[in-house]
Amino acid sequence: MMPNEAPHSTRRSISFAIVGSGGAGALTAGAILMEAAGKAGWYGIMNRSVGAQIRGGEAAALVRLSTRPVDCMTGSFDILIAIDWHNANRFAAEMPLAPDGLVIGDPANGDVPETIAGPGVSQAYIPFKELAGSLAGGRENMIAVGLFVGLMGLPIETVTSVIADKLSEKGEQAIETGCRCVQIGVQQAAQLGSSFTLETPATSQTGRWLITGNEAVGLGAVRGGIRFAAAYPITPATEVLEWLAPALTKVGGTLVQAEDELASISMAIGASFGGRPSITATSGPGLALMVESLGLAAASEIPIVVVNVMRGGPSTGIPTKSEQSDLNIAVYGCHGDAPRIVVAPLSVADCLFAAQWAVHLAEAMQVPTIVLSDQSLGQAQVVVDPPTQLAFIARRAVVETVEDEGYQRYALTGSSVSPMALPGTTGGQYTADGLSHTVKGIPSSNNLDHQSQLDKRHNKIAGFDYGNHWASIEDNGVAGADADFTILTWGSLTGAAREAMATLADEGIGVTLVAMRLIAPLLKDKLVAALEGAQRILILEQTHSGQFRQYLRANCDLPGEVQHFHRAGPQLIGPAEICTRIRNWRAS
Amino acid sequence: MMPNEAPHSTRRSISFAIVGSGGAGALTAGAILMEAAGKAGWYGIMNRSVGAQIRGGEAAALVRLSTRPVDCMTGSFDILIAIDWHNANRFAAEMPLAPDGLVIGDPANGDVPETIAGPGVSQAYIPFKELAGSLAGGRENMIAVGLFVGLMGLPIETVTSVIADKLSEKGEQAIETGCRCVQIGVQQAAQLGSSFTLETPATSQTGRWLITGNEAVGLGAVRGGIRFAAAYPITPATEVLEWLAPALTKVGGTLVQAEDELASISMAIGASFGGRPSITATSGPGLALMVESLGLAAASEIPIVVVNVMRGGPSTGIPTKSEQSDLNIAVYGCHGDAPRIVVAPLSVADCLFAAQWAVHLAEAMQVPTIVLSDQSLGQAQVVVDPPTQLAFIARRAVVETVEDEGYQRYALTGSSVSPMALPGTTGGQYTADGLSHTVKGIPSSNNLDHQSQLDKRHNKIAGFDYGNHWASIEDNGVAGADADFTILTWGSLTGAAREAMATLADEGIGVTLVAMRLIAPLLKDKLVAALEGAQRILILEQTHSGQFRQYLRANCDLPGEVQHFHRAGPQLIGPAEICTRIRNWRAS
Amino acid sequence: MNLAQSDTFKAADYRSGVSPIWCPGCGDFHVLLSFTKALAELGTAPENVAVISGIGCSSRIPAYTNCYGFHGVHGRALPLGAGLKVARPDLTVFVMSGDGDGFSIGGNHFLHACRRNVDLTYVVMDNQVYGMTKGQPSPTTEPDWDSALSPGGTGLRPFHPLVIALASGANFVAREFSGDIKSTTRTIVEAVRHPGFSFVEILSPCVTFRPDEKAWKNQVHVAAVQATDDPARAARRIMTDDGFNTGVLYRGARKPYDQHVKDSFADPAILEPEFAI
Amino acid sequence: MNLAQSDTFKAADYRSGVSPIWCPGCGDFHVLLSFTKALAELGTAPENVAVISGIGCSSRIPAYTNCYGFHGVHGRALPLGAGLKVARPDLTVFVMSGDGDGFSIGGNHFLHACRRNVDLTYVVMDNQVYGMTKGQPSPTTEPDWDSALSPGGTGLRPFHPLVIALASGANFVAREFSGDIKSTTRTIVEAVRHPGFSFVEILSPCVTFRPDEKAWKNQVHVAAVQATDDPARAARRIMTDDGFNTGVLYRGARKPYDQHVKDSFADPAILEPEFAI
Ligand SMILES: Cc1ncc(C[n+]2csc(CCOP(=O)(O)OP(=O)(O)O)c2C)c(N)n1
Ligand SMILES: Cc1ncc(C[n+]2csc(CCOP(=O)(O)OP(=O)(O)O)c2C)c(N)n1
Ligand code: SF4
Ligand code: SF4
Ligand SMILES: [Mg+2]
Ligand SMILES: [Mg+2]
Repeated sequence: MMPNEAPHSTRRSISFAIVGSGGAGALTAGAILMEAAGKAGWYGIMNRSVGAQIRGGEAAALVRLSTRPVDCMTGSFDILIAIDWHNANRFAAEMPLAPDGLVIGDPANGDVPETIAGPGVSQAYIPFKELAGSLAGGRENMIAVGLFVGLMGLPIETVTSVIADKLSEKGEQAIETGCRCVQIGVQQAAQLGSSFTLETPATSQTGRWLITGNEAVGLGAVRGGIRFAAAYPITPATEVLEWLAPALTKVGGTLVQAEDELASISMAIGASFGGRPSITATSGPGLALMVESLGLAAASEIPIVVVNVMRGGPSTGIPTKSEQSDLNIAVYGCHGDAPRIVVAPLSVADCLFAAQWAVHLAEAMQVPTIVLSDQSLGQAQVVVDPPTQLAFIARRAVVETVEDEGYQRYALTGSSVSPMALPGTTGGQYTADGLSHTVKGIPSSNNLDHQSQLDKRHNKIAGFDYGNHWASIEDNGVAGADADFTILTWGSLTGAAREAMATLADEGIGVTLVAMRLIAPLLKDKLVAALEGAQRILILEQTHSGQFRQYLRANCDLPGEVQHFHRAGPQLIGPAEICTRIRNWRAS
Repeated sequence: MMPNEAPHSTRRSISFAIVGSGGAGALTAGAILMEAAGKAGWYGIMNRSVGAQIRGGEAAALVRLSTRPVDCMTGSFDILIAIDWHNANRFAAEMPLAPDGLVIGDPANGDVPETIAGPGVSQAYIPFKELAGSLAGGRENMIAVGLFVGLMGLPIETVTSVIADKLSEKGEQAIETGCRCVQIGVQQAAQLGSSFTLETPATSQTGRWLITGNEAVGLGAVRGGIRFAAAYPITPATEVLEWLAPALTKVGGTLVQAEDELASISMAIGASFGGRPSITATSGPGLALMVESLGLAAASEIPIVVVNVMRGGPSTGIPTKSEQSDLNIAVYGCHGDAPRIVVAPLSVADCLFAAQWAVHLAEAMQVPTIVLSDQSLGQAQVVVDPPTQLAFIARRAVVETVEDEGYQRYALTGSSVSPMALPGTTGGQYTADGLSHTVKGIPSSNNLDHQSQLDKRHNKIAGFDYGNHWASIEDNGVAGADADFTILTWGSLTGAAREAMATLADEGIGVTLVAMRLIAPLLKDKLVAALEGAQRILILEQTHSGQFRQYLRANCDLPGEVQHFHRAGPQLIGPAEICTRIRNWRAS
Repeated sequence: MNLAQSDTFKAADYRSGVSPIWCPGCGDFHVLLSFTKALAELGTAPENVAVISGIGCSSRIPAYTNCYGFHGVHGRALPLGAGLKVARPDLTVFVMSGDGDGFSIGGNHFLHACRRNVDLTYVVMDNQVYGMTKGQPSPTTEPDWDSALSPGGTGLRPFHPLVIALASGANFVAREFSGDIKSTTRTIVEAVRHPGFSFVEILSPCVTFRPDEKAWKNQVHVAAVQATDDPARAARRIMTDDGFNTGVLYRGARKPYDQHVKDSFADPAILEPEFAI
Repeated sequence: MNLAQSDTFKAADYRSGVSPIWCPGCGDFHVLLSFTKALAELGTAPENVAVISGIGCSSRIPAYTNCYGFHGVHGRALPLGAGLKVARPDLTVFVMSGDGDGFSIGGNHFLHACRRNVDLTYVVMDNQVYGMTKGQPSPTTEPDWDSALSPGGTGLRPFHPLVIALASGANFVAREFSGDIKSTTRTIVEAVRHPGFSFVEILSPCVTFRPDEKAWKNQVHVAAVQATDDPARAARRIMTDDGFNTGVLYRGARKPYDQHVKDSFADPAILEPEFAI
């Protein structure tokens, strides 16, 4: 069944996947297409999926291009090109084809596996291997690039220039061969015909950015004022650290590689005690090791930022896949009452905002702050408009000079934030302490000292003005009686919720979104106000036990009817499922 | 104002304190009185309070004797004897005197400090130093013992025999001098007269036990089947470990001293993997270090028991004082969804029950189990009736023989508990893993494997039959319309609640108690049933932020009106305060 | 499969059906081979062997064996193994992990395991890199090895596992190269037979992130001097070696840890008299 | 109190008004004295000195000084101090803790601090016991020391801090006795002046839980041989010493860690071009 005669209409968004075994270059192909599309004026998002093999296993690039900014995949794919079928079954579950989708294989590799070819899905065969073999140094993945270029109607010059750039180190010959392969692919596509042409982007505006969530966290942190990082690598957070290492050196800061997470968080606390805004990044197992010192930072009131890029849990779990199940440990995971800030980015691009805001909050309140990103944000790459400059910069209350002997490091002030003396300040000497202490920091087991310092640490957070950044509150433009659904979610599921809302808008179903960026403290009054009048609230989260729902419930009553859509990773809750939920609810 | 002419009525319960600076022997005096009273048929409880000084600082023994079993101090003291007044102010806050109380000082040390002598409190002066000095080797604390013996009417022969026992190593002379001092004290008491005579105990039954909460935890654990312990000392949990060390050796087990808590919990997991029921004990900072491996135990389904004796937090906090603020980390402190069991003893004596039950639960469900004791239980010593034998013993489902190659370590069974193959069992070989895994334990990032194993780990706990041990549900015998208060609490505050209920019963105020022993999982249905019809619920907890209340709220709705009485340590919520709360509520 | 019936075992009897996630050419394949050969030579039934690991490419090894295995968390393999051996002295216990797992996050347990001298064998597959997390410097990495996390190199003096083992009291210390199956097999056998804590460092190339390590096969050489039982002498010798000496370097005679859980237990009632008054 | 005005400082200028919780006679009083004397000799203003510690009796020392202090959590003093020094190279940084804090729970950071060679001075008050938790064996405790937690003794070989320091790459290694104020003061001064990571172990008796250690004052003796700059030689010497040699045992010349935070910063905008397409 060749899609030769398919009607030639354009699409606002196309999702495609390219898969192959190790070394086949599927990921490179995806990267070339993303960058070219971005240069040519489209937006995009790309995820990678790799097998258990450290190297040499199967790999897939999952790409979505659109005329408008996109925050998530759609959940199904329009086109899938397989350079080979190794581990097709694993991919089948991860990348279902749309009902009118197209799958392309190499006839040399046999038929499209049944798990992949669903009903209604078109199939086509292109002899990648043979075609690549026809050129010295020819590569199958480049033929695939050409196929996509042809099918979607990307401008070939842009693709060529990206290839020239990417292969510049490999020399003229490699570039030429690459471009030839692309041309061959384009020709093949022309023979197939296409119902997958992308709409022309509104403006052919230049200057877009190509950035991953982990890089965006790093940049946001440095913009916010971070100058010291301590590192212990862990999937899927390592890229935050690897990006920060040279970046900090460039701006005059530094990154230290620590022996473990106990050391990395301690180094960050030490550096921050010295007055330098400090960060570390980790994932669940590392965060678990950090909670003791997180409590120290809370008690001694030393600001630090800990980025936690969540993966499947518990324990070692599924290191390469996403989940939102570190909410509990982030919010509750200290012994004693140790209030802290927890901030979650709402999209890949929002990673920058969230991280920069986190630095600002940590420093303003002298409190440990956790950025709860996850694998689906951190390791995804997007084409976005360049982010604007934000006003959030580290502004810590410090004492400049001390006149008398009365300096109180932990003074009880109106804001409950006490100006900090940095080492080197004459007369400001004090000892930071995790023991219960007096206003001067002197150890005390006195009842009133304990109470008043606990109050202080609670109040400085509870009384802070978080502006309207605590959540993103959005509607889908459908007015009137139908606007009776509210999606209440947090972090990375925001993209799927937005996508679902757009779809439901087309059906005339009004949906309001409350996507929480500030997880702790939970601003109960603001949340209740935002939900006022909500009839039906759908809570969305990617955890097995429903941690987010429990956390909300612990703090406030939700109005109206509440449904709860939650599940563990690795299968992300997608826009289509959300739509189905809401449609069914509406019908019930 | 000498209490010479006070009416000579007896009391069911007397609380007293004896204070002195380091070396004064206040703690020894308290211990002698406790043991003697216990031998003579009374019940009792004793706490210690020491200053910040490691040694040589002020110390106080806080004792309560009664004709009935007692689970807590009353909150105020009938008699206070001060060998000296060092740091009187600190003690003033900790040991307020009852309105008709008596304070006795040494005239050589000056007047009773104002902070101690409240209105209505009687004062008396005894020249301890001078009297002790009149005997070679005479000790002031022994004079104080004699005073108490005289005032309360303890049988002097019992006291003498306890002294003979305690000083047996110091020789005949020391014993004789000690007894002489006691006699002098008794004579002094006679001159004072007394309104503090203890009621004669109902039976002069012998065979009572003298035991601390930390020892009771140890004994309960060994009775439950624990044969391996790993140790890293920390206040106030060290005594659990120090008791276990020789005890385990005696029964054929062993205790290993580890280099840190990361090692201690790991050793316990390793030993349990080998089939030996295993334990470790710690306090907040140590538990914080253990949460990563707690998650491993949850994911790999290896039973272990972790005793956490809570102290003031966060961070190093107040190591020697009690608080209930590790509830959050115990319940929520793992990355990912890692369900576990959390059990809290309801009294010093219940430490044995809770620990033994914890071993049973851990082993039956192959799940990490936390015993949440606290300093006020662990370091208190009680005189109690010998505990009965309990049926809870470690009974782990193991496979004895494996016939084919199909052994599934993580098989999905009806109970969701999978029989474990212990090393040495032919054909049962498998690899325990913290990675998401298949039923055979093979690493898998497959969606369905992840989900089904998460379900299993949730279900085995949710579906278990905890009998009626999940809580102690009690009333105070007041029937009818007035029985409209319910106290909902957990762990160590149970004693104060019971005491308050007894007082309120005398006033005709009916109170029901729901004291939760099983903290996680929260048996929502049972709790809701227990609270059915409750009009006014008073939630009691010793935390600053109200962790217990939040936890309840996260899981279920409470009926009726709810009030919440909570505060951080170190000042424990006492029976009198609870009574006041309830009386005021009733009056409002 | 009732292996206890057979008298002798072949290396293959110690392999499970699980296929390794290792990259083709990874040195750890050789370690697995030597390890199973050593087990065959020792003749211990697979069910009486436990293989305990942490996290890393190397730490995946337990599942590839047909022994009891525990793939624990990162850095904690040694205390897992010690707890097991103390509780079950009848088992032959191996702890196997990598240079990151063992010397970075797990460094403290290494120190104290050497001191404690529990009778088990610790095999570290040293590839001088964090393989699993895609190529960061480990404690044994050379100071000038360039990587994303440490551009231009860490500048730090490499950690010297053998010296630390000696200084901390390990009872048996050896270095092997994964490519030398015969010698590695023999040394593992010897390590198991030697009482107390035996440490075997195996240089095991990471072909993916340290392709330069393929050259190791030309650099390693059998230790020029005989093993000694004097730790000070062994330390001095190793401190000045080139990092490529192989063979057994030290055999000590310290008494192994001897406080084990027994097989039969007394009634806990014997503990009660102390509480009676 | 604007001390920066004065030219010289007396030891007393480095003392705070907080009174120690230490038992009368505790060796740590002497350490505090030597420490403040050393600071006076160094002449660094108190506000430019930071004293970082963990948890234990010994770790209480920061609050007793008039310097900036950090009383952190148990075992993490070294990374706290390293983070501070890397972020604020202008400060004189001391890390001061005990044998439990430093060698038991903190052992891994000790290894890696020696390797990393950040320019700070690490003082361990070794009393061969956990004082704060009332008398359990520490890694440096003799194997036969009886205690509640290890009845009859641990039976374990004591940890040898100086050897481990040498084996891990510390740049300056010394042992002192707290009772010898003069020598301890001099060695602390020298340790600070020596570049890189300097380690000073001070034998400091715990009079309460180890009253036997009062005899140390008769046992210590100045090192019989001169300090060396050859770690292998130093290691051999120390491995066979009696534990009571005092003085500077090793002075190394390794380059200290040199990646510090600067005083002035570039605009982060310079990082943005890499993202533009
Ligand atoms: C607590 C924790 N921190 C970090 C990680 C991430 N991590 C997994 S393996 C590894 C390094 C492994 O290096 P090595 O032990 O040398 O093993 P190799 O992969 O080189 O064989 C790291 C840092 C983790 N799993 N857990
Ligand atoms: C994580 C953690 N574990 C255990 C403790 C309990 N603890 C406090 S101090 C200490 C030992 C201190 O020994 P050392 O460092 O030798 O100091 P010393 O008191 O002997 O000077 C321990 C185990 C703690 N505070 N935190
Ligand atoms: S990354 Fe390196 S260590 Fe890991 S499997 Fe591949 S070659 Fe082996
Ligand atoms: S317990 Fe020992 S170390 Fe601690 S203060 Fe007392 S004498 Fe010093
Ligand atoms: Mg490695
Ligand atoms: Mg000590």
